[in-house]
Amino acid sequence: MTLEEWMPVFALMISLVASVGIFALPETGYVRRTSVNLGAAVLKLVVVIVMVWGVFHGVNYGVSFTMLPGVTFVLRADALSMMFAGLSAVLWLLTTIYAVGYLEDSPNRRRFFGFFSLCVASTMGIALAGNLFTFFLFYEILTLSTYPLVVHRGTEKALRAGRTYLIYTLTGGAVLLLAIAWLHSLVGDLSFRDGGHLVDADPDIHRSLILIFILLVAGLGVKAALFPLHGWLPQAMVAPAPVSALLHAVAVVKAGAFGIVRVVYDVYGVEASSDLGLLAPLSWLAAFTILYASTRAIWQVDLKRRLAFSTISQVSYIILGIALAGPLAAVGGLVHLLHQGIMKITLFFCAGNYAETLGIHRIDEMDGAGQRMPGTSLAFTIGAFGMIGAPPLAGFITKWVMGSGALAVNMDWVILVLVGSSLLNAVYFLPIIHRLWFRKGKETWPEERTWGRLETSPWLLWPPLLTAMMVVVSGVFASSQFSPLAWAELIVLREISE
Amino acid sequence: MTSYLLYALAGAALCGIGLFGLLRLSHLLRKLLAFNIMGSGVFLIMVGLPQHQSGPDPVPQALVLTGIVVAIAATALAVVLIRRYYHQSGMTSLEGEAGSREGGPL
Amino acid sequence: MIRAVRTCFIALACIAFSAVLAASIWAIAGDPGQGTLPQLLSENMSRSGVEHPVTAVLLNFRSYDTLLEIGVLVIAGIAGISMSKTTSLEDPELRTSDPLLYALQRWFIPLMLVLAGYLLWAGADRPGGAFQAGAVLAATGVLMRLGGIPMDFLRPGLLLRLGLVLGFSVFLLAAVVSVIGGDAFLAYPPDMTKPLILVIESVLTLSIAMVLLALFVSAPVNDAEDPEEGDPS
Amino acid sequence: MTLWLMAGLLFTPLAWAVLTLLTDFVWGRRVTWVGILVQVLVSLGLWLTVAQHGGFYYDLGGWGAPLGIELRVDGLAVTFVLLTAAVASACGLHAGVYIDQHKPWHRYFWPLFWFLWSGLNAVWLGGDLFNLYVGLELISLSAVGLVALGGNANALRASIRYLLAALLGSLAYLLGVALIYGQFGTLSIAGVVAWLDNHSAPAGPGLALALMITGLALKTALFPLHRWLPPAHGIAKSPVSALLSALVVKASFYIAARLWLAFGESLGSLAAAQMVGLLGGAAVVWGSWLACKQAQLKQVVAYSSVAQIGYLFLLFPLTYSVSESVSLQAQQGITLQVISHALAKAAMFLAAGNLILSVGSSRIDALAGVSRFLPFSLFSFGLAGVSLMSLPPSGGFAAKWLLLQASLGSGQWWWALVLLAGGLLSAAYLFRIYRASFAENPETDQFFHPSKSLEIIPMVLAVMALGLGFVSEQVLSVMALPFAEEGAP
Repeated sequence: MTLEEWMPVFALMISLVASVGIFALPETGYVRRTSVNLGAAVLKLVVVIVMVWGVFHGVNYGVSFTMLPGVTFVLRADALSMMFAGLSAVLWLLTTIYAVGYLEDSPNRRRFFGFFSLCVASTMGIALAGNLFTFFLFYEILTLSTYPLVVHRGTEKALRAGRTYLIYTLTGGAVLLLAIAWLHSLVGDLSFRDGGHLVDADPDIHRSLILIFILLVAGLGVKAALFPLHGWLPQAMVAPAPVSALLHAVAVVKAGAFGIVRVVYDVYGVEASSDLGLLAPLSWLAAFTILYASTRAIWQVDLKRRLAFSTISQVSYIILGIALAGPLAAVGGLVHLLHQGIMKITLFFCAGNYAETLGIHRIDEMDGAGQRMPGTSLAFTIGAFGMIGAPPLAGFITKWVMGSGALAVNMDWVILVLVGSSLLNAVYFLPIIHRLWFRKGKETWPEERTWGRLETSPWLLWPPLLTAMMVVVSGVFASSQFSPLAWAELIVLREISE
Repeated sequence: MTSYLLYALAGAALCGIGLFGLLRLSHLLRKLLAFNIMGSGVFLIMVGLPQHQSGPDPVPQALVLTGIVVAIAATALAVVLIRRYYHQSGMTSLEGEAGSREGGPL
Repeated sequence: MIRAVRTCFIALACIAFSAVLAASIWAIAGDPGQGTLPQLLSENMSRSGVEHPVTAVLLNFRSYDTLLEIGVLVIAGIAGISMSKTTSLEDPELRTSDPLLYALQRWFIPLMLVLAGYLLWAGADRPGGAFQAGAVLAATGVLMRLGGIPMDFLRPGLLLRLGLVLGFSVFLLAAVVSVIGGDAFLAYPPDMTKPLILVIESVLTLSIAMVLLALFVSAPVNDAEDPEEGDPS
Repeated sequence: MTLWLMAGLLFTPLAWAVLTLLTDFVWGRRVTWVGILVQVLVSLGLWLTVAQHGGFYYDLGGWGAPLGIELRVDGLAVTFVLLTAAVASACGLHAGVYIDQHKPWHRYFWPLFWFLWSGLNAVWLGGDLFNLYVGLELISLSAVGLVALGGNANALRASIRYLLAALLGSLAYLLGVALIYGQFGTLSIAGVVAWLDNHSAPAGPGLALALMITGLALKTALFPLHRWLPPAHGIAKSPVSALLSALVVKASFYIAARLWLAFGESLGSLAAAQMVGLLGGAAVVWGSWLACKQAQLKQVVAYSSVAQIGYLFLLFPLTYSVSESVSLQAQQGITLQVISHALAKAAMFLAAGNLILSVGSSRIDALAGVSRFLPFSLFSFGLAGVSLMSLPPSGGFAAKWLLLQASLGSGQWWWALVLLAGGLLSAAYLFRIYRASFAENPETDQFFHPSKSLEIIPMVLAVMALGLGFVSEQVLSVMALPFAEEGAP
C-alpha cells in the first residue's frame, strides 16, 4: 500500500487505537491517559493538516476493499471530506483539553474518554467515507459510541435521555439502511462522486428515486435534527458539557447534515435532485426548522436547552444552503458547517464553565456572571454575536454569502428567513448578554469553586477563548486563501466542474 | 394392494394416535409411551412402503433396527430424567407450577 | 369445557394428520418402486463379509450409522449414570425375595446366556445380531438384579464406564485402522472383514447389554444437585 | 492428506468422548485441551484443503451412495466445521474453568461435550438422509444430557420438555425420510436431486418435505414451536447454553435449509415458502417482545435466540422461484447470519455467565452500577450485542445487508421491513441490559472479578463476530467453490 492509501487509514486509526489504549489503561492512570489522549489528538491534527495540504494540491487519498459481494468499503479524501475531518480534528484536540479539566475528580473517566475517542474515530470515518455504504457503517458506530456518553452520569434523567436518543437515532438508522439498500438494489452504485451519478437515471425509476430520497433525508434528518425529528437533541443535553459541545453541537448533528450534503451533491447530484423536484421541499423544511427552533429557543430557561434549540436552527442553515441549488448558496451552507461548529462549541464550552465553576444552569441565575468570569463571558459574547450574524464575525459571512446565493437563484423569500432568524437569535441571545454584563449579581453563586486568581481552571478557560478567536479570525480573514470560506468555494468549484 | 401396504397404512394410524397422546396427555410416562407408539408407526411405514413396491428390502430393515436402538436410548434417557424429576419435585407432569404455565406440551 | 373442546380439536387434527399421511402413502405406493438398491445390495453381498443382508447393511455398508447409533446409546448410558447415586447402584429396596423368582433364575439365567450367544452367532446368516443379543443379555442382568445376585461391576467406577464404551471403542478402532492403510474411514481391510465384524459384534453385544442394564439400575437418584447460576447458595 | 484429515475429523471427537469418560473432571479437562487442539487443527486443515481444491464427496467405508453413506465435504460444510471448532473449543475451554470440578457428576460433562461435537460434524457433512437423523439424535441426546447434568427440578423440567420436543421433531423428520425412501428408493440427497432433475415431480412426497421441515423447525425452535427453548437454554450452565444456542439449533436448521435448497423447487410451493417466512417474521417480533419482558439476564439472551432464529427462516421465501442471483444473495446472507449469530450468541452466553458469577445474581437489575467496574465481560456482551442488533460493522450487519438486497431484489419488500424491525427490537431488549449496567448504584460495592481466562474467551468470540463483517467476502468465496470432482480424491 502506498502512502496515499495509508493516510486515510491513519487518520481513522489514530482515534481508534487511542480508544483501545484508554480502555486498556487503569482508571487511576490519569497522567498516562491524558497523554495518550492529547498525543493522539495532536497526531491526528498533523495527519489531517498534511491531508488538507495534499487535497488542495490535488493528491488523491483513498483505499478500498470488497466487503461483501457487490459492496466495497471505501475511504477517500476529497475537499468536502477534509472540511469535516479538519473540523473534527481541531475541535477534538480542544475538547479533549476541555474535558480533562471538566471531568477532573469525577468517576468513570476511563469509560468516558474511551468512548469519546471512539466517537471521534467514527466521525473521521464519516468524513472519509467514499460511498454511502461506508458512510452508513460509521454513522451507526457513531450512534452506538455516543450512547455511553449521553448516559454517562447514570442518573434516571440521563438514562431516559439515552433511551430517547436511541429510539430516534436507531430508527433513523433503520430508515437510512432501507433507503441505501433500496438504492443499491436499484442502481447498484453507492459511490460518492463529484456531481453525483443519478442524472441519467432511467425515467422508470424516478418515482423510486424520489421515495428513496425522502427516506434518505428522513434517516439523516434525525441526526441533523430536522423538524420534526429534532426531539432527541434538547434531551440529550443532560450529558456532560464536553459531550454536548463536541458531539451534539458538532459531530452528531453535523454527521446528519454532512450526509444530506453528500446525498444531494455526490449521489444524486444537484441537477438530478432539482430535476426530480426534491430540493424545493427540502429548502422549505429547512427554512421552517430554522424559524421554528429559534422561536422555541426563546422560551427555554435552561441555558443548555436554549443552546440546543439554537443548534437545531443553525444546522438547518447548512441544509438550506444546499437545497437552494445554486453554487453561491451552497458555499454559504458549507461554510456554515465550519462556522456553526466553532461558534456553537464556544457557547457550549462557556455554558459548561458556568455550570462547573459557579453551578449555573438556568439563564436567570446568570446575572452579573460577566464580572466573576470575564474571559468566559467574553467568549460567550463573541459566540452569541456570531450566531446573530453581527459583522465581522463568522456567522455574518455565512448569512451574507447565503443571502447573495439565494438572490442569485431568485429565491428572495430566503432573505426573509435569514433576517427573521437573525432577529430571533438576537431575541434569545441578547438578554443573556445583558444579564452577563449589565445586571448586578447576587452575593453567592449556587455552587462556587475557586481557582485562586483565575476565574476557572485553565483547562476550561483556554479552549473557549481559542474557539472564540477562531470565530473572529474566520470572519475577518474570510477572503484569505485558507479561510473556511475559501475552502467551501474550493469544494463547490470541484463539485460543479465535473 | 399387498399386506405390506396395510402395514404402512396402519403405521399412519399409529402415528396419528401417538401424536394425539404426545400432545394431549400430561403424565410424562404416558407421553413417552405415545412417543413410542408414534415411533412404531414410523417404523411400520418405513418397512412396509418399500416392501410393498419391490419386495423385501434389507436396507429399511436395517434402518429400522438402528432407529429402534436410537428410540430405546431416547426412551431410557427420558425415563431416567422423569424418575429423577419425580424424585426431586414429586410431580409427574410438566404443568402444575406457575413457572411453567407459559409452556404447553412442547 | 375448554378442555373438552381442546381435546376434540387435537383429536381432529391428529385424525386429519393420519388421513393426509395415509393419502401420501397411497400415492407413493401407486408409483412403481424406484429401488435399485436391493439389487445393488445383493451384487455386493460377497464383499461384505457376512451372509445376512441386514447385518451387512448394519455393520458394513452403513456402518457409520451403527457407529453413531452406539454413540447415542452410550450417551444415554452416560446421562443415566450421571444421575445415579455415586456410592452404589444397588438399592436393597428394589430387591425382591420371591422363591419362585429364585427358582426361575436358576433355570433361566444360563438359558438366556446361551440364547444371547446364539443370537449373536446367528446374525451372520439369519435374523439376529449384536443388538438382539445385547438386549437378551441385558434382560438376564435385570433378572439377576431383581433376584439380588450381586453385580459389583455395576458400581459407577472405572469398570462400569469401561464396560459402557468397550464396544464403542473397539468399533471406533476398527474404523480408524483402515485409515492407516490409506483407506477411507470405516473401510475394513478386505481379508479382515469377517473376523473384524465378528469381534465388533461380540463387544457390541456386551456394551449394549451394559448400557441397558446400567440405565435400568441407575434410576434411584441422588439428591445432590447444582444450584442454579446466580443463586446465592 | 485429505484422507487423514477426514478420518481425524470423524475420529477425534468420538475417541475423546471415550477417553474423557474414563477420567475424572480435572484429567478430562487436560485431555480435552489436547483434543481441542487436534480438532481445531484438523478442521482448519480441511477448510484450507477445500478452499484450495474445492469440495468432494467422501465415501465412508469405501461404499458410495446409494449403497453406503457419503459425506458431502463442500465449502459450506467445512465452513461450519470450522465454526464449530471455534465455538465449541471456546465453550470447552470456558467450561473447564467455569464448571465446578468438585461435583462428581461433572466428569460426565466432557464425554457429552465430545459426543455433541461429533454429532455436529456428522450433520454438517452428512449427505444421507438417515445418517442425518442419527446425527441429529446424537446431538439432541447429548444436549439434553448436558442440560440435565446435575440439575434441580427446574432444570429437569426444562430438559424433559426439550427432550420431548426434540424427539417429536426427529420422528417427524424420520417419517419424512421413510416417505422419501418409499418414493425414490434412495437415501442420498444427491441421489434424490438427480432423480428429480430427470423426472417431473411426483405428488406424494410433498408431504415428506413438509414433515421433515416441520420436524426440523420444531428442533430449531421456530415460532410457534419455540416454547421448549428458553427454559432449556436459560437454565443450563452458561457454556452449555452457549453451545446449544450457537450450534445445536443451527444443526437442525442447516438440514432444513439443505433439504429446501435441494428439493424445494420441485416439492415445495409458494404458499409454503411464504408461510415459513411469515412464521420466521412472527418469531422475530414475538421473540424480541418476550425478550424485553424477561427479568433474568440469561432468559433475555435465550429469547433473543428465538428471535434470531426467525431471521434464518427467511431463507425459504427468498430462495423459492426467484432469480439465481437473488437466491444466492439470500443463501449467503443466511450463512453469514448463522455464523455471526453463533459467534455472537456464544460470546453473549459466556459473558452473561461471567457477569452472573461477578454480581452473584442472575437478575438484570442486579447489574446496576456494574459498568463502574468496567468488567471485561460487559464489553464482550456489548460487542456481541452489536452483532445481534445487526449494526455495522458486524457479521450480523453483513447478513442483514445481503438479505435486504435479496428481499428488495425479489420484490418481496415485506421481508425487508421484518429485518429492519427485528434490528430495532433487538436493540430494545439489549439496551435494557446496557441501561441497567450504566445506572449508578452507590450500593454496588461487591464485585467479583472472574479469572482472566474466563473473560478473554467471550471477548475473542465477540471480536470475531464483529470482525466478520470485514471478511465476509473471503468467507463467502470459500462457500461458493464448486465441487472438484465426484468421489473421494
